[in-house]
Amino acid sequence: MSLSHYYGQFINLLAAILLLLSFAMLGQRRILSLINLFMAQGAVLCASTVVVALTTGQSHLYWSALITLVLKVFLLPWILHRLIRRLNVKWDVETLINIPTTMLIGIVLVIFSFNLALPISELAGTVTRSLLGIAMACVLLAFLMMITRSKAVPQVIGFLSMENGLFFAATSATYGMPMVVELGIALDVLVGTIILGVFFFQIREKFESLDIRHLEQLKED
Amino acid sequence: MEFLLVLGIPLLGGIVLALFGHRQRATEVNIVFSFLTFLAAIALTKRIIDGGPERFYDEQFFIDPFNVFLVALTAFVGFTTSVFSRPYMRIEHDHGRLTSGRLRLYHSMFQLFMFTMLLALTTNNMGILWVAMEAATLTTVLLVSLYRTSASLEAAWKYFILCGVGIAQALFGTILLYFAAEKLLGHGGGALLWTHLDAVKGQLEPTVMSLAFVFLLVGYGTKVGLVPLHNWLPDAHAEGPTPVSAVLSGLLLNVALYAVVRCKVLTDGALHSTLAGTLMMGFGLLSVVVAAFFLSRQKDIKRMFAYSSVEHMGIVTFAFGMGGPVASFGGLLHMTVHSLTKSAIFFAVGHATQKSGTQLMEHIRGLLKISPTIGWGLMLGTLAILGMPPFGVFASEFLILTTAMRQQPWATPFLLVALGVAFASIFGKVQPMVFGESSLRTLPHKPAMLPVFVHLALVLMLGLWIPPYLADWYRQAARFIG
Amino acid sequence: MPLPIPELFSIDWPLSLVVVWLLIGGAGLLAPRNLAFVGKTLYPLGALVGLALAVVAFEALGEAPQTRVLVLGLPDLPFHLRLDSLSALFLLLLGGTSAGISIYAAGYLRSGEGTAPGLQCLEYHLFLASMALVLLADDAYAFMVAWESMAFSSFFLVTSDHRKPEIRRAGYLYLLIAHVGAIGILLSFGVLQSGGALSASNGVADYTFAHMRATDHDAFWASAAFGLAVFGFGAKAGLLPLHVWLPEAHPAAPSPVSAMMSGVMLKTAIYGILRVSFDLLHHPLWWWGVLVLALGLITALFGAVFSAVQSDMKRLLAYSSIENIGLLFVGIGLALTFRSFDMNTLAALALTAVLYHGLNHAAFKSLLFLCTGSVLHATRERSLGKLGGLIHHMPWVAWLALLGVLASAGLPPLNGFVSEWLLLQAFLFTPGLPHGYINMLIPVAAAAVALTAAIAGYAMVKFFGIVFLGQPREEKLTLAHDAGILERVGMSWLGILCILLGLFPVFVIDKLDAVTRPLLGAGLGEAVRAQGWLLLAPINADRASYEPLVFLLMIVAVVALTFLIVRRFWHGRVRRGAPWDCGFPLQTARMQDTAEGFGQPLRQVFEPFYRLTRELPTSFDKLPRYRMVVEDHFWYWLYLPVAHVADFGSRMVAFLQQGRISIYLLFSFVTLVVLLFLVRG
Amino acid sequence: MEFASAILLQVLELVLALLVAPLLTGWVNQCRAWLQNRSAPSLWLPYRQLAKLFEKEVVLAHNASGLFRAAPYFIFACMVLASAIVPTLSTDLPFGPAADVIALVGIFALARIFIALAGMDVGTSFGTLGARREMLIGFLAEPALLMVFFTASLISHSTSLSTIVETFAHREFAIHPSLAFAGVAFTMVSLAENARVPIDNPTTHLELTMIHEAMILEYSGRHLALIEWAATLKMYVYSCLGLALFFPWGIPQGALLSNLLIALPSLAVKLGVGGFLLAVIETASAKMRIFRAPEFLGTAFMMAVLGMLVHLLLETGK
Repeated sequence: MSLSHYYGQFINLLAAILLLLSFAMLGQRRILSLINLFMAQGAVLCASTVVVALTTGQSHLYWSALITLVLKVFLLPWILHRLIRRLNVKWDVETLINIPTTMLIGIVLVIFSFNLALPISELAGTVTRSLLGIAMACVLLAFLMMITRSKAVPQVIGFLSMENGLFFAATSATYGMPMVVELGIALDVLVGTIILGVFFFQIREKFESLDIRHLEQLKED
Repeated sequence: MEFLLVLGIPLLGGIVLALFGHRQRATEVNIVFSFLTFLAAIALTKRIIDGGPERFYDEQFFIDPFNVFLVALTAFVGFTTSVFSRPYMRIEHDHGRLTSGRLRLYHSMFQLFMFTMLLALTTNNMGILWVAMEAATLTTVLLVSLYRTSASLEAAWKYFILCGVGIAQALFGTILLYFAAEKLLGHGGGALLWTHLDAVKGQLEPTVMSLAFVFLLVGYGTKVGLVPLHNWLPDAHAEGPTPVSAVLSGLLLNVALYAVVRCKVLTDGALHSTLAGTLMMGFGLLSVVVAAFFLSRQKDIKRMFAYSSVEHMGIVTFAFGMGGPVASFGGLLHMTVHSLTKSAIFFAVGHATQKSGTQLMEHIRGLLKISPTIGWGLMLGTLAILGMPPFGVFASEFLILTTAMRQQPWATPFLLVALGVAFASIFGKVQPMVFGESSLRTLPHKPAMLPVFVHLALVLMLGLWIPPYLADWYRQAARFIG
Repeated sequence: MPLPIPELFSIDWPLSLVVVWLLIGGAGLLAPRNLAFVGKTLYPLGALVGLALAVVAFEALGEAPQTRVLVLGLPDLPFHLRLDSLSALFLLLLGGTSAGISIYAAGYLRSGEGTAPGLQCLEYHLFLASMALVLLADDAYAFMVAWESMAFSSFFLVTSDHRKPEIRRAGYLYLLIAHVGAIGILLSFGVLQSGGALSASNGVADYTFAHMRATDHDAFWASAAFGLAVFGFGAKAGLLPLHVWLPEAHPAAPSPVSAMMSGVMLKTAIYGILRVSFDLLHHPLWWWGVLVLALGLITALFGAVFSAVQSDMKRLLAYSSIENIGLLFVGIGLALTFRSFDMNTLAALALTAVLYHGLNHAAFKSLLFLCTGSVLHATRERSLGKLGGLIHHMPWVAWLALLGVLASAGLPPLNGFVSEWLLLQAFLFTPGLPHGYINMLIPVAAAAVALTAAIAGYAMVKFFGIVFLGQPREEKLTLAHDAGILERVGMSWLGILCILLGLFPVFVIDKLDAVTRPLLGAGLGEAVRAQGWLLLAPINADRASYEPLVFLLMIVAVVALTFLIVRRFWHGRVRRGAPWDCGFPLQTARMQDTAEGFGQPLRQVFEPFYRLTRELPTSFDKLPRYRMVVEDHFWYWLYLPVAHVADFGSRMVAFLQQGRISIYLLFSFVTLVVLLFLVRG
Repeated sequence: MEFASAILLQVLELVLALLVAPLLTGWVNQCRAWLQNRSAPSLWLPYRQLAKLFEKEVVLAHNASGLFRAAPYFIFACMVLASAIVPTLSTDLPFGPAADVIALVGIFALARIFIALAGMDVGTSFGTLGARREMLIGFLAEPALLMVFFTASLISHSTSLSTIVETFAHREFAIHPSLAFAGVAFTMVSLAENARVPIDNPTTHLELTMIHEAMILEYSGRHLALIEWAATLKMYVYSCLGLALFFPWGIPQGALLSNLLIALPSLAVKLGVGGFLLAVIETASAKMRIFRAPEFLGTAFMMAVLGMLVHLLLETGK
């Protein structure tokens, strides 16, 4: 049993935690907790990147880990915290579908994505065997969360959580994308979040609420 | 050198205008930058005409027959749009709908948007392609909400979220692509280079590739505006400033479709089946039919033409899905003429809405009387987009429809119905706007109708005569699109 | 070195004449508001070009087909042009008719009505040029380009006076149906060029007609191509149930344009259907013929029945055009049926009737539309109920209209009769068909044709009698003036054509032989030539014969003789007096029979054909009012349901766009999941 | 020689038609009077009437146009032409090829249209009313007549009257049930076309249901004379047509003057009997309401079509 075997198990553990966090977010009603969960996800992501970097010895993955740490564990949660404080957002989150149903759908999704990823996992001979399935599940769960939330901030957190899933896929499942791509992705996420922040203020200014149900005027009648 | 300029000028323009875009002369500066970009694109095109396809900077960028004309087209429409936006934005400013600060935002973002699109077109790296596409979304989100009305904010929000989520799927697809490629091309930068991927596409793992393609199709397809992923499109087109609608419809959709087609080529090579093509045909057909039925409900003129863009993107997607040299040729031609025509229409629409002070079609009447050039521009543009020969849109629809009749006869009734419904809807609404009496006064300012007629003249030319090198590119591109 | 001048029958001539037309049109833009320049220079020039086109087309009849390839077009598909006898015949029709109409238009043009004259000149000549190109085109793309250019240039002409909502509506309907029909034609070409072989063509598309001719089609795909062609060309021709645009667009257009559309444009659709079914497709199936025949019959009967009850003179003529188109389709159906049983001589007889009737209809219907134009200018009135007695104020127009009316009613010795005569002769041969039911049903169809012709006569009497005879129904009509000199020239030209076509059928049929022979391998030329130029006997003299010239001379002789004898033996005294008033001296001109009144017996007989809305006054009405609206059932049976279905569809798709972003995300999500599910393993 | 005698026969036939036509009308009137127990007018009354009308001056309405004045000559010419085509004395007529049965229907239609237009010309209520009704009768009678001819043409494989008569009279004798239908249809059409009871009443001038007389109400003098003469000619032509189609025996083939010895007496007998039968029909039936006329003629039309179908079913041997 080599060290890499433990690394592999460790990554699998991290992946499981990631999935768990995704579920937790799906079931979470409070915004602050959501942000915290998101932060935790970022931390797990960072850890998994570091482990992969250790396993494979690819130095640029350390940079990725660093970016993740800065961006997803510190910067984005900080921005989000600031936002909800500045905007005085209500703490409770309303969902469009009730939580147990959502969870049930979530479980189906996880099974579905494992099923999808199964043939692929068999192809990959590395430590990252089943990670793709988990990453996909994370993405789909985040997607589900976006669908079920009726306020802007949780939706955005869902969006960012989806990015986390993607990032996890990018780093862990494939041992990291080329650096330039990762930098680009990071930049986009950052700019996106800033723009979102701008938006929140504008929406808030116009509608005096961040409830996206106000944003249903443009439609076919 | 030319290549560097093509990407560098708009980037520089974005920065410069971010600093000085609020000045009085910023509109002209915008034109100058766009013009320079256009010149650079011309030079690049000339170089390609003379020397054939090229790769730049360690193969990170490449120009091949498929993207060269899109680069030229993008630069050209960008330039004409900037010409159009000069009087348009001036008037918006004079009417107090925009402040100088927002004009600065507009100009800067316009240039950056051009940059991202040119980047997306020229990059050889599928990852960078994704980055550029995402950046294109980000730059335009703020343009859509430029007026800061509640409607425009809503549109921008939807645009941002839906395209953001969509593009995230595309990223997942890209990761899967990388996952499949790294086994063959090794770990590192080369594994995402399209040219390298293309070289080994036959050996890519089919299971992974099919999943990857689904994610990529859903992802980039959202930006193309394929039904049922199109929901952001009409809102964003209708609520943003008209020059933005013009470039969104005329350019962004093309670029997104370009990305889809690049992915399709790889998938086809890996799968040895028609899966990708079938999916694209399905989406294309659905888009054509659904969009056609949407058209008849529209009250807002820009919204209507936005749905028309969905319809036309559906046609192109269908064509590429069908494949074969003729259909792909038709698809490429349709991309070109659709951008030219649709942007021309939006220019005309922009002036028309400014003249009548509303986007509601029932209040726009008698354009021919208020301003014959706007009226004729809108009328001819509409006829062109509806596939009236001798405009180029007809040429491409001709190729696509006849090929469909040969290869996929089951699809033709749908196309027939959709085209008929689209014609009835759009023409029935445009005709009373152009014709008839109007109580409106003639406004003092002169519209910039030159871009409209230049575009329409080009479309007319493409319907009757396609320059040999362009035809050659189309043919070559059609060959590898398959 | 002198320029080599091509032979008169060369394809270069029509081609250059088309270019000249385009140039004339372009010249109109130089001075769009200069009426004198446009009217007195450009239109007469256009008429000359038309005449020249007629001459070169006439020369080209019977010559070997010639082809040209232009630089224009798609990269692998430059415009192919071809001049064969079929094209030449229709070019002759176009040139000859347009010469008269253009000269008329030169005099008809007035300023201040809608589109500027120069722009109208461009549209008009573009219309002419595109029709010529339709006839010359030898590949699907060139054909479609010309075809649709024809549609939209005529659309702009129709909507010249676009300030009026009903004209806009008419134009809209017209262009919509034209466009949908064009898509049908396009798809038909799509089938033709592939020959139904889905994979065999290995991706190489060849859209030339030469390729289509060379391709073999199995029965299913040939039928598909034929069906689509009938749909597409039928939409243009006004075949039931796609006819609804016709009675709207013709009245809306300026009269020379109505004349052009009715006289020539409808014939391009006939040309198209002939081209597809006799040239591009090799062997028709028998049921194609029966189908076309049935459609044609219904159309003809419908058109006739409706034209008799119209109260707008141009609508009346428009419905009459529908009727004539129906007759043309009847002939085509007959020719197809004969052809499918390889009875080529009889097919040639039916086809000759079709071609002949095409020429005739172009002449007399254009003439009639031009007459309505003059009436419209003189009186500003289109409604039959407000006209009357114009023969006293505009004798030129009236007598020329009488000529057109007689020709249109299919009366000997004018041209309309000859072609109907040929058609009926063709019917009399159907018992020879080796098919048990058709040969019995088709003579019954002959009865319907006869009925149609008779009703057409009714409508024509109504048209002429109400407009030109009787007393003026309105005061202002007494101020009406006759047509100007240019208008007279144009109308007289068409009138002379009507007479010549009627009196010299042998020459015409001899020329038509050149058209039918390449298509069917048979013609009537030899048979008619054998009898000499006086006697028309298409098969043999025992079977059937007709001598229009003798016919005319006999009538003229009897009239002259009678006149002389009466004068010689009795006297020529005339006393003018008031007409007999039935003992009721308060009669006014308004008490004459109205247009509605004249149509009333027919309305009663054919009641199920119409959708009638009637408002009768009661005896207590302060302002008694009688109102009568005759509508087309097809609106309610076909068009409105289609519109409702479309509306329903759009209501359904609206559910896709309800504004809620979560739902949008759900769409995206479901799409993703479904697709993943589909591609999974 | 043959040709010369053919020309002579043709002229003879024409002259005979012109002269005998009023007599036929007179004969019918006389028979009718007998049948109705009235004292009959003179057989020569129609001639006297024509002579009287030619003498009288023409009174024209103020707004009568040239068409109004030309129409009588034209109508008369049409009827003369028709009578020149129908074989009465010989089947070999020089004018025969000028018009076949379809053209003959065309001639009748031409005359009808002129008389209808003339009726509308002055613009009185009666004239237009008559014209309208005339056209109503016409559009149903014409196709019916054409279908009668078609039945005959299908049997004889020709639309030329001469050939038809030759086939019926001189080729092998065959019974054609279809001709029975055609004969009934033809009789009905003839009644309508010649303004006879039950469709129209030729003896009245002022009745709300009249057709022919209403149209020509404004005519007087020589114009009226020509129209009346044309009307008698029309009846003569119809009678001869009926005789030629259904009782063709006695019409000789070839243009020999000696044939007249058979032709003239047989024609006289046939016309006499025919005229009498017409009178019988007119006496036995009552005048119909004008809107029953389409039904009557529709029946005729159906009968004619039925005749054609019967021929195709029973007589073509399929």
